[in-house]
Amino acid sequence: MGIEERQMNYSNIVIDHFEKPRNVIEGCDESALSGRAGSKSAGMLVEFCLDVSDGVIEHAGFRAWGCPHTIAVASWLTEEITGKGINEVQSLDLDMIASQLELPAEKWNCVLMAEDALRDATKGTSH
Amino acid sequence: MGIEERQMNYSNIVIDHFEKPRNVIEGCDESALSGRAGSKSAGMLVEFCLDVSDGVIEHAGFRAWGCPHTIAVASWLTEEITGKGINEVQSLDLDMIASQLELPAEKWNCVLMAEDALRDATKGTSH
Amino acid sequence: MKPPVYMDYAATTPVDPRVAETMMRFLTMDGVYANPASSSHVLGRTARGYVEAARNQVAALLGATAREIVWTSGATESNNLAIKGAAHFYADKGRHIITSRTEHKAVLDTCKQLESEGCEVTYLVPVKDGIVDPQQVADAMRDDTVLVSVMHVNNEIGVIQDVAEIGQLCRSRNVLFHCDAAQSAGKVEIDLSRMPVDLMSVSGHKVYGPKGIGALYVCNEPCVHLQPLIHGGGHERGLRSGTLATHQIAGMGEAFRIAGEEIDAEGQRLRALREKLWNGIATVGGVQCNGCLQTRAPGMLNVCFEGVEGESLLFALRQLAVSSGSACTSSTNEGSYVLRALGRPDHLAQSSIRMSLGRFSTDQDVDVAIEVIREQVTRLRTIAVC
Amino acid sequence: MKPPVYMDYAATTPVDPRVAETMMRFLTMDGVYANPASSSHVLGRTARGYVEAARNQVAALLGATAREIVWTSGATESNNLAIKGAAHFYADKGRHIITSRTEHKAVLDTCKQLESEGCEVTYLVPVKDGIVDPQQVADAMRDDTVLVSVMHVNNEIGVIQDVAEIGQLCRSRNVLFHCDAAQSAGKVEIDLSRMPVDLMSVSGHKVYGPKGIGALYVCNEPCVHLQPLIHGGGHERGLRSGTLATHQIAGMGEAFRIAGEEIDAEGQRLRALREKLWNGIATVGGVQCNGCLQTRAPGMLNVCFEGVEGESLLFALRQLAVSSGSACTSSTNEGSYVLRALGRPDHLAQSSIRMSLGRFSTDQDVDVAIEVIREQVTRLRTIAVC
Ligand SMILES: Cc1ncc(COP(=O)(O)O)c(C=O)c1O
Ligand SMILES: Cc1ncc(COP(=O)(O)O)c(C=O)c1O
Repeated sequence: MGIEERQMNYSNIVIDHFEKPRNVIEGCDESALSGRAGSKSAGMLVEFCLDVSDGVIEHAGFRAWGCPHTIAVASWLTEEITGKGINEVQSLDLDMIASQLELPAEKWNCVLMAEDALRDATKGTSH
Repeated sequence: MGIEERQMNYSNIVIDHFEKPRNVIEGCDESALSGRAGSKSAGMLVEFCLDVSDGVIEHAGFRAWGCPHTIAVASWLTEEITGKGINEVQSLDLDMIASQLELPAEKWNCVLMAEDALRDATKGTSH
Repeated sequence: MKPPVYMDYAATTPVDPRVAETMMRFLTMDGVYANPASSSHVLGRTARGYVEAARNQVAALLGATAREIVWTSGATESNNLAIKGAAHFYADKGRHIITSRTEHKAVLDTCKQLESEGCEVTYLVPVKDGIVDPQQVADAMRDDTVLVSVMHVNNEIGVIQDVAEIGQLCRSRNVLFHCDAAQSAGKVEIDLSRMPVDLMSVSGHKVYGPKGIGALYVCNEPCVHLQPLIHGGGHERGLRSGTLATHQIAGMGEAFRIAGEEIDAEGQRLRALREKLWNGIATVGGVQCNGCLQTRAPGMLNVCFEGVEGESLLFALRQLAVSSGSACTSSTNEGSYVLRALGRPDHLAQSSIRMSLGRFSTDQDVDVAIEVIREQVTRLRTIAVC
Repeated sequence: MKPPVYMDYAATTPVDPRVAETMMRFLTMDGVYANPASSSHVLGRTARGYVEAARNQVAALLGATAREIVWTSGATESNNLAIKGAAHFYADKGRHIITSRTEHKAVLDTCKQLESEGCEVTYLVPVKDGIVDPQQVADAMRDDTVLVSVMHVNNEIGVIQDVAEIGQLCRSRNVLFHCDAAQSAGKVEIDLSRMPVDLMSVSGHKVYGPKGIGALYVCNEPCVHLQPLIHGGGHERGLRSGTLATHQIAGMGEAFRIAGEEIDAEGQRLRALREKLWNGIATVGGVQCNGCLQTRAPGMLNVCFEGVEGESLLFALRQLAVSSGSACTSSTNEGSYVLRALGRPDHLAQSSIRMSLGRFSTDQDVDVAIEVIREQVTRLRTIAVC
């Protein structure tokens, strides 16, 4: 009897970003915008680092401690927001992100946490 | 895996007498001594019929309703007592009978019942 | 010594070869051996999938939904879980239980235990043929009645109770109804989507599945609650903890699937075999059939022979593997309590034998049985004094 | 996808091929399929013989006598039977129970149930390495203490409790002692002829036997009484009713026989494999072993990795079938209650994995595990923010 992969909670896109996370950073330059949200006791911790020029994100990087979805959401967002204006980032469509990554309902808080971290990074900027 | 006959409560001698009971009678002549003991509600019923001449049992027959041990004990006794004097019958060695027939302890009452039936058959005779 | 002809399918059945093959695939290193509770790896999740597939198979035969099926170690446990579980959970509602004198010991002994805990139990005496009249149940009901437990097919005499009628009655009085269907599942049609039953016990090994696995149907609509019997880990939605025995469950699932597929054809075949057996035996004279001949499970026949004693009969018939009374009680020597409840005098109850035919019974088996019985009953009667 | 390397022998074991072969001989029409309770025919009596032979095999491994072994559906049921059975039977003597926080859920949930019935339970917190100090037990004892339940080998961290010492203490205070030995039987030496234990739970499927079968040792001298959990028919001297599952019992018997034969050599082999695994993993840094490294069952290792999150770790290691916490609780997402009881902070408890090696584990399995763990833990740490 073959071993079949049964109902895993991980979509292909989550697995892809978990296995090959994009734009992982080691630290954040003084000149960049950085923000974080969450804590280990909350089960996840996300940090973004944005190189911004003229209100446009030229490069986005992240680090994250959390479940595969947390890592995948943060990784996916770094690609998504590069080239976007900061004000666009402040009004992300969370539902869209969750459905793009095929998150199970109980994992939507990963998106919220990532959003909080982005807000934290951009909080000093005008809008 | 072979089917093995496991610990049966029936000795070979009991099986032999149960399968081929000796001296089964249909009824009892007026001239013979007849006696019975037990009842269906007691679980066994034994009847003996003895042809006696000069105090000696010339022929013994039985009928019995009961477990295989009851039938075997009665059958075995008809052989055992043939040729014996009536007074010998009145002092049978019950332990000996039980051990000859390899009766399990809980079946000794079969011997007692048979003895009662024999006593009943010979009760009118002097001793 | 040649093995006897097996006529004790009501005590247990051999496992169907298809079931045995299924079971084998869940045992060793090259099979699905992981713990279905091990959700942390794919091997565990795979095992879990098979458990759920089997749950569907069992539900399908009963006309239930998968989530209404709780795995247990057999119908004995199912009966205990159903009766104690309901009595304990609904203790505030009342402490009165109604059952019948001809239930299986797993029901009767459970009720006895509850009596020792302060419950009151009414034991109905079935009418002559072994059938409980629904009116008897109605008459016994009180304001504090919480549960009625009446079996479907009786394990000794094979008669079929009017479960639909009794269920209807219970529902209309808002009383829970448990039915022990260990002897009927896969043999007599059951459709819980139309029968108002709250709790139903079934077993694997009466249907060519493995021993040591069973299930309890727990109705979801209306929703029935139970206090669990076995705690720890919260398996089976908290109703029955313990590692799920994947090979046992898959085996029972396959067995129930096969039974459902073959129920009609097999029922017809067994009814014919039983008719032939009964007609053949009856010619010896002084034979009575215990329980109603019409309303009975296909392969079951229970007869008593006048003028012969029970133990001698059984030994004389040792070429046939038959049972005197229920398998569960035949290790004691007393006459069957079921037959005594039907009013048979002790010596007749005690000279009864249950012959139960099943999937591997042949026409030739029946021929042998008729011949042996005629010969031996006649022989024993010759020896017997009245 | 290639099946992962199985390192979850503490959750369950595959059945040994010799056991599977034994089991097969009790299933189908050409095997010993009859009901062991069917004493009315030779097929049933034969089945009974094998049940008793298996009872001897289980008793032999434990240093017990056959009549002290009661068959159950697994260690979960054994634990329930032992603890509830004793608490109910000896309720007049007292209502206080002592156990530990790191017991299996089958013990803890059973105790919780008894609390809801009015018992009082003291939950000892083991000292740092997961060991219960017998002095803790002594200090917790009261005049109304009826039962102490402390496991032998812990199912999550593998540490071995000082059962002999605790047993001695209980006996001297005239308190019953139950020990859950599901994880130790066949792996760590047990000799009940010398250890003062009143009740001991064991399971088939932790020892290369089938799932769904277990046993409870009930000490005969001094004689321990229990109120049964499952009523009906009076099997197992009234302590556990229900049709005996011959194939399961014979399988467990054979499994225990093999385990006894190989316990020393296999223990040595597994200890060496585990040492190698631990040494290999430790080189990645930031690794802690949960529970005492010295006093532990041969194949068990539980480690936590600093700086990585539990779910990601488990998924990154999906090439290995390992467990986070006990199999029974890993379907919930909370950190292991056992590790929390040992004082591990939540995020560390949660990044723990249990690797349990067994009979079919190879040197190569360990090599794969070391490589995968080093690679993935390093990778996850690169992504992680602190
Ligand atoms: C009517 C009935 N109920 C319950 C049982 C017990 O089932 P199990 O053997 O699965 O425990 C049986 C059979 O023994 C039975 O015939
Ligand atoms: C220590 C311990 N006790 C009890 C059990 C439950 O045993 P079973 O799976 O046989 O019900 C297990 C395993 O699940 C265990 O590890």
